Amino acid sequence: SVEPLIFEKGAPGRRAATLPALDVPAEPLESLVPPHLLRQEPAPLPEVSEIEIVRHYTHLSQRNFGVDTGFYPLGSCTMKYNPKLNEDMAALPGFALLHPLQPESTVQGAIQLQYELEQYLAEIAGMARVTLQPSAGAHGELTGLMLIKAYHEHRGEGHRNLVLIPDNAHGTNPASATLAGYRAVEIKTDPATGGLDMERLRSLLDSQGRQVAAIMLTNPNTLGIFDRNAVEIARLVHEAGGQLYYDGANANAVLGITRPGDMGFDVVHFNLHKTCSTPHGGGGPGAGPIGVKEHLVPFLPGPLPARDEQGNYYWADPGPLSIGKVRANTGNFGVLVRAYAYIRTYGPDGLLRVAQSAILNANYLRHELASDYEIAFPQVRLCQHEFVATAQRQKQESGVTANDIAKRLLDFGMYAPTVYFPLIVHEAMMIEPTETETRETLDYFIKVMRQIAHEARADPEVVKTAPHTTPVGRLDQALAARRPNLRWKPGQEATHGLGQP
Amino acid sequence: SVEPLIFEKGAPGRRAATLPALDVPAEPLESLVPPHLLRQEPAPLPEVSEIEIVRHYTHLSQRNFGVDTGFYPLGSCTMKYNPKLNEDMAALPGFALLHPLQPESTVQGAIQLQYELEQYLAEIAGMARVTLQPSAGAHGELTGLMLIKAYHEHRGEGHRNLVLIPDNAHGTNPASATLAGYRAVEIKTDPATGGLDMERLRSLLDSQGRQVAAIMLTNPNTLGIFDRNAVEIARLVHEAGGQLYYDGANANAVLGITRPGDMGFDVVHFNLHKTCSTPHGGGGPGAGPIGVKEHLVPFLPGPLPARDEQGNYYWADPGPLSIGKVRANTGNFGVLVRAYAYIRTYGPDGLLRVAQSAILNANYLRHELASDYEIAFPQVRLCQHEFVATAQRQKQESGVTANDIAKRLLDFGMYAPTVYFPLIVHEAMMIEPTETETRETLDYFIKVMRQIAHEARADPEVVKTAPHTTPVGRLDQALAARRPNLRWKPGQEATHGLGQP
Amino acid sequence: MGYIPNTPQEQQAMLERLGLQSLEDLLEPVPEEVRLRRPLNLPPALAEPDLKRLMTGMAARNKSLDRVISFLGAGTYEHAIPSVVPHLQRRSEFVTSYTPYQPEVSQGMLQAIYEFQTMVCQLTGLDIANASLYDGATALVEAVFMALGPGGQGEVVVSAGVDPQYRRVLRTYAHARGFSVREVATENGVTSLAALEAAVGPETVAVAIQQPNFFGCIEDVKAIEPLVHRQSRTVFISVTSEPASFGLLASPAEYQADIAVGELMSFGNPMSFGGPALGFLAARERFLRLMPGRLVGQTVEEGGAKQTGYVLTLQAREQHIRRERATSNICTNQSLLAVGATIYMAALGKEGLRELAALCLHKAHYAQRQISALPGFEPAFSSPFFDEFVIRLPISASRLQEHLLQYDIIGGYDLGRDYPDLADHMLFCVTEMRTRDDIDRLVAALKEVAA
Amino acid sequence: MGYIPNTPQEQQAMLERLGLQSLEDLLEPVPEEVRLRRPLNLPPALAEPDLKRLMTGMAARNKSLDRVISFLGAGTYEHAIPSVVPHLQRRSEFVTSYTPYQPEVSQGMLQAIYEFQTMVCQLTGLDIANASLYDGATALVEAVFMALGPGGQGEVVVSAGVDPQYRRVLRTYAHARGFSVREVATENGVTSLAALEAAVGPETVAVAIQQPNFFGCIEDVKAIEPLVHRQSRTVFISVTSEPASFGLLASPAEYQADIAVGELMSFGNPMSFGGPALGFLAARERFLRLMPGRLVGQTVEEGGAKQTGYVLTLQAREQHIRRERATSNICTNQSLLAVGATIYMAALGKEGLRELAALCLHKAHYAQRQISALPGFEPAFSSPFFDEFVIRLPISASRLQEHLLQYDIIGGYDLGRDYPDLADHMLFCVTEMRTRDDIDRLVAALKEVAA
Repeated sequence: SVEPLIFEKGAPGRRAATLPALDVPAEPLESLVPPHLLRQEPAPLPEVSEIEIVRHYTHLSQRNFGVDTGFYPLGSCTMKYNPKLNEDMAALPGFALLHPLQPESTVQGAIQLQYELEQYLAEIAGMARVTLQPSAGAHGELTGLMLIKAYHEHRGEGHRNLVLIPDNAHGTNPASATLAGYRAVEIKTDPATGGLDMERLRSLLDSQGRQVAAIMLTNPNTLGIFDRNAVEIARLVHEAGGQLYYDGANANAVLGITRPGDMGFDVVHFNLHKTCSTPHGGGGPGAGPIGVKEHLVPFLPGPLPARDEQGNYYWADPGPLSIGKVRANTGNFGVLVRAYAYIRTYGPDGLLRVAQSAILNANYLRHELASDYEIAFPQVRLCQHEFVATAQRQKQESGVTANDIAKRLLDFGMYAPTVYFPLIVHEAMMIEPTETETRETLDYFIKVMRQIAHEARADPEVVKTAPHTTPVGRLDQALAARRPNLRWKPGQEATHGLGQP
Repeated sequence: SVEPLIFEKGAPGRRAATLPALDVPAEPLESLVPPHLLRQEPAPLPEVSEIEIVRHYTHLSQRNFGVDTGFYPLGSCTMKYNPKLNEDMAALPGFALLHPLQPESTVQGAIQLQYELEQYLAEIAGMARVTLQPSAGAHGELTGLMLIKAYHEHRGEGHRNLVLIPDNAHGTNPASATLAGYRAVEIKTDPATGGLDMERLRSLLDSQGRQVAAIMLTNPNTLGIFDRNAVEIARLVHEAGGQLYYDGANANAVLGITRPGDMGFDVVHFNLHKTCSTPHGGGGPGAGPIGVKEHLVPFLPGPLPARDEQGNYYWADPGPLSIGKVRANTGNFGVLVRAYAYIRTYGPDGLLRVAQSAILNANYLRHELASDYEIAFPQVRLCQHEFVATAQRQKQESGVTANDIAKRLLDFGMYAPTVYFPLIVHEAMMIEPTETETRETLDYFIKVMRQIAHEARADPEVVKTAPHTTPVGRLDQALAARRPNLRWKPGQEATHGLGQP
Repeated sequence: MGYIPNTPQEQQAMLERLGLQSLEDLLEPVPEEVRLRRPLNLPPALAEPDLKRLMTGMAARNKSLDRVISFLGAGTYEHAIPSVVPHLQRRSEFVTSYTPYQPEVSQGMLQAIYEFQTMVCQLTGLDIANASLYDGATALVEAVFMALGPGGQGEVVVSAGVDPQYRRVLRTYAHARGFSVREVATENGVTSLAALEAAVGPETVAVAIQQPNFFGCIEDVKAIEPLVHRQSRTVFISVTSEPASFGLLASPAEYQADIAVGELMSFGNPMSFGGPALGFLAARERFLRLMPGRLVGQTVEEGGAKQTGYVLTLQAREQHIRRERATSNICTNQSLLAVGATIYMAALGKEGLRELAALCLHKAHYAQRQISALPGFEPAFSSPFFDEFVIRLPISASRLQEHLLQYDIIGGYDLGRDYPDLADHMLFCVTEMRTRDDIDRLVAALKEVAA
Repeated sequence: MGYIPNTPQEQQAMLERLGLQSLEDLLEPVPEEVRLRRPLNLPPALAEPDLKRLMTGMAARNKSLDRVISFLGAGTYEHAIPSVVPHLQRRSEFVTSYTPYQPEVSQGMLQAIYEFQTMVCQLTGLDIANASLYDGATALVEAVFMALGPGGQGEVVVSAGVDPQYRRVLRTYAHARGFSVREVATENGVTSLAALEAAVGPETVAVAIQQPNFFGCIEDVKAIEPLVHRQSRTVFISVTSEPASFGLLASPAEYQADIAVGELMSFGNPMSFGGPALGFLAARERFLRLMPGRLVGQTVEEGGAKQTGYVLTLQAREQHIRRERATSNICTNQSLLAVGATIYMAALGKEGLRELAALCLHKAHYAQRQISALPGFEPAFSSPFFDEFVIRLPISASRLQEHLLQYDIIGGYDLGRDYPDLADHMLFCVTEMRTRDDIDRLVAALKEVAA
């Protein structure tokens, strides 16, 4: 069954929200606002009652899959359990009902929380200082590159215009480089190790080292492989005068095990909505704090939380070298509160255990799926928190693709892995179980994946036409792009199907 | 798909909730508790992790239908929209986190709320005073009968041992009479009017009037018919020395239109979880305050909220004639907070509009369904907030029963009417739409009911085997009663079906 | 207006369909003589933001337990509610559903209640449990009705160690229904075995003992049981209002109770000024047909699939079927609280329950030792206790309470309100929610009034 | 431990299946030289009740807006959030889902975003809108990128009436990406038409004007528009941080804006110290292929049923497909806040939006009249305003703020922080949340410092 759009519900004059009565004298509108600046056509928002709203969005929620619904092995997205406790903390009126411009004396707890969270993240990353301002991972990347740019310019090396990026990097890396005014240069993966092609790196640095502003690395990378050359890469790039950027999307694998700072990185971003379990909210909000080494601290955006000798917290100006600001106010505070709760819940031993358990779960799945699916870089004995399986065997044998397998998984009450990524692996299925799944769930996933492999041989149509049990079947993506319909308009053909109003 | 029991999940040593660390010295257990009074076998509660709990109860919720899911025309249950605002008010720490025995100075707002709510309910009912203590409608009935008993005893008429109850009364009425130490005497419905059989009442009062303690009436009654003889009934019963009890289950029909007190009743109970929109919670909690006329006030259970001359609120002792207490503490406060919010949201005009709209919606459905279904007491031109349709025509024509129709409705995303009640109507379907449904929803219900009537003629099997789209099909009720399995036990056959852990 | 969706225009169209002119026409069946021809005398309607302002203000006039340190127990206990509980319990599919009369679309609630029934059996060790009752006090009454049987008469013996409110409720019901209640005194904070022995006779249909009792003391239920069961038909009812005690103390089954009742509100539900509460009732198998209230049973589909499902069962006991011969008149119960308690108990788990009990026990004993060391503050009893204890005060309980309130501390319960011989005695409760620092602050405040 | 379900025993069994001995063995791929051979220097783990105590305490150190009367706006507005909004927005199926890459099980979020895109178009009058951006400031930056086009260069003209924070963010991005920003002064609180006319030239790729502007003043956008569009390729970007104004003021489409951006957080989402916020971006159809971020489109099933469904579409614009040539690098956006705003706007509805705007307007004007009547307090500008206004103070803004805090009042924003020539000027905001009594209390407190 379908759910009509909210615009297809209601009737003229219906209303849900009530507003306070006007308790002050009202002057004629025209005496307050010049008539030519008044709105001619009211915004045609829906006219619906409260019960219609409640049923509509309840129905929509029931047509959506989340971590609370089931297993979500979406590679590189770290879809771990989102603690309810952290939701409650963020919803406390003392946190949720704060205006960003309140006098500092009235927001001591809020600044303190951010002051302490910065310190925790700096310790976890092995960095000197952290800014909590960026709103998401990509925003952190861009901010980090801006810092690097400011640093080079300050040193009179503003000519550096290249950012080296491995071919297995997240799509945000090259896009961030462009937005920061850089040119992205791709470096291939070494087919032997799954790590960076060191030959290529050396030759690039030899030929264009003076142009290189930075290299952006994810370690473990999107193949789930830890690049053992990290320290050597750092040495080479630093020697060439470049900076090292650590994409923290995969930080769930390194908590308490190793630190980007110790590997030689100069900048790192966190995805708190991944590593620190803040919920992804169907696409956001997230938070992408970045940590930096001492030499980059003067360039950080401001303001920064600080504490004076009396123990009072305040917002400190970042100084004259600061790049400025990358968003209004100071960050996605509501997300930061959740991350703070997360770190305090686990403590040092717990965070280490998080990473170890995530790695164990990934290796367990990789080990058990290897009989039915090809594994990318099988020569690497142990993966980190994720790994890449492929549908290459199935594709060859019966034409069943990674996408088909993804769709078929939905029929079993699970979400799908990230498919066709990283781009360098054909028919890739990038699988990240996270530490919060039970062994039973992992075993169920293995069982279903084996069953699908069996179906691909015995009855490939059932896989190719999947999903079969979802609220809608496969949707026509091509049509959506060819004839974009991005908004409802009056007179638009009604959503069809018999549905309860 | 099925959802396994929580006992079938988890593993030894798993755990969700964490408790504070022990921060005081601990003496050996045996030195504090005599060993023979210590537990030998720990309670074998589940051993499950938090993510398992979250998914399990999320899945269970998804297998449950509520007002937020769709139309719930369950007669006499007044399943109206439950405002989210009222939920938020009840959850305020200043209301939710109060110990019932706190010093009065620390709970002024809570006592004030109850003091005011009492006054509102007394005004709505036309009564002198209200007690908020009863926890549900049936509890209110019993409390009311206890008051009547105490009243008669106080007047030296403790011999009165009969309670007159119409044959269309809720099942709780006779059961409450029994618990109050009375004998229930049934009075038939007048087939001409749908009201009480006045002849029978008169003859009963003639023959056994001196034994009659009270009559319990629902007006409008469970046929949705307003008994026009209410005042006459009151006169007759009062003349015989009896008291009049008003079952408020159907009070949604009378708000601001008429008042039980004005009709001559001495006691009335409210079902706040019906009339005042507090959610029913899958079976409770509710609240069943009762209002009484002046002569019954001395017998009310205590304590009662009161206010002194300085405007301070306190708990007043009920005096020596009080029946005592009918539950611990002072009532279902959390439910009362919601009811308070409800009454303050609507105000006097709004409450009248609630009743009028509920009556309109019921009459609209009754009118539109009359072409396909027999209506009980069709000679009554207008029903009140509910009415009784029947499947008698369908039963005769094709063997399709009220129960079949109820099950078939579930396939269309709606709940079923109350079936086989009142007992005096064969194949009864008691339909109460409430005021909070849109015309579109009513029209959809009409359309589906007509379609089912059509199916009953054209394809009765589809109705007789319904439901077809629900998480489970019709369940074997007889087996459940014949071989009661009321709890899980270790070793019990596992819930079968492939389900995600 | 409010939550009525249809506009006056739409209502007019519907009225026309009925051949009517106005809403007033609909009211024709109500005789003019009883029509209320004036607006109800109620405050005017409030918009949502205005109502929130009003009620938030009223709430702020209460010193809620997030703003004070409380040592109140006496039947209502402060236990931590893990965040998962309200998040799941408040799922609107649970909250906005009715009693699950249509099981095919109510499996969620039915299965949750089946799990609740199982957990109550696990706590008490008994065979069967129902879907909930209003509260502990009315659960005790229902247990007595079970012991009496339909139309049965006799006497119920109740220890003075049972919560005074429970006893008051029992007496209220006893008067109406017609049975007698005899109370047995306590000695050193526990039921006097001699008095009990003297009280139990052939007419005794049931004996009710609270464990731990109202004073927090641990009854020697192993010694009490033979005195009860000496009369072979006497039903031994155990009452528990502090369910944390199930983590350490012998279960009702272990001490041969026949029926166990009590209060489970503190497991996962806010105390909400004492209500809604959550009465539970468990019993031995033989009481099955006498059980009050809802029972959920497991069954299978009628058709071929035979998938497992859950239904309300044995409804022939209930008021809507058996009417005046029902085992109880209860209809609406406390289902949503039962769901909360179920989630809570799942979260706490087997080991957590034991840990909870140990925390309460040790913290209460620490507090008792510290308070007892103050001059003028003396333990009233030497019997073993769980997480409550009685202290004789050097000043009146009400004066002490006032003193403590200055420090945003709420002391214990004033026992003089119920036990005249225990004037100037206070019942202190210490659960896992009180930190050592909380206790030390109480002790420091008490010290100021120490003799 | 924490939220890791598997016990050490279970993990051991899984390790054995891998032929490993211990968790440590799993870490073999990480070279010893970079291993952290000490515990992280972090506070130890806390149990849930202890963490709640700690964080509730930190929250209590903040004077949240339920405890004070605030007249702060300046980009972040206090509007009532109807209870339905969080109840529905926080449904865990929405909260715990990822970007809807698998549409078949993500129809709920996709449809809600499609509704959001539609409502943003309804507010602004423009043709298309995206699924959200981080906040109003970065939305302005993204609009400028659209105007520049891929690799494009040029100058952006921005009014000094645009939020200073937005301008600071724009300059930060401008420096990195490489384009220039020219600011145009205001006069009597609104953009100087003469200065604007002088600033716009052939190299001007875009002009950004805020409506109502940072001072709360209503710009004469009808007079500004021809000055912008005199250069046929110059893009007119309108910025709105107070969306209540859409209820009364001419829509961006009505004054011929090409792109409209701004902040919608205050529609249904708590202000949460300024984040997460909710940037919106709407544009004319011709900008479709230049749009940043997610776009949800309506389509139908592939199979025969052709049921309606929703998908992420036109992804060829985005970073994960087009990489370095993407229109933006945004990936994670603010979807859940968009859901909140969607529910809010549905609840408010067509008439409600107008009513909201009128309430804000009238209450702000009442406050402005009352304050202006006090000696020493003078309106800084005579331009028309919406729900914020600037007052010249008789004492410094910081001293006034301290004075007001005694009464649990937070005054307006100190404009001297951003505009040196407006030292001792305060920007007061009055929304529907302030009652007349609130305003009168402010005025009474101000009176005490009046000249």
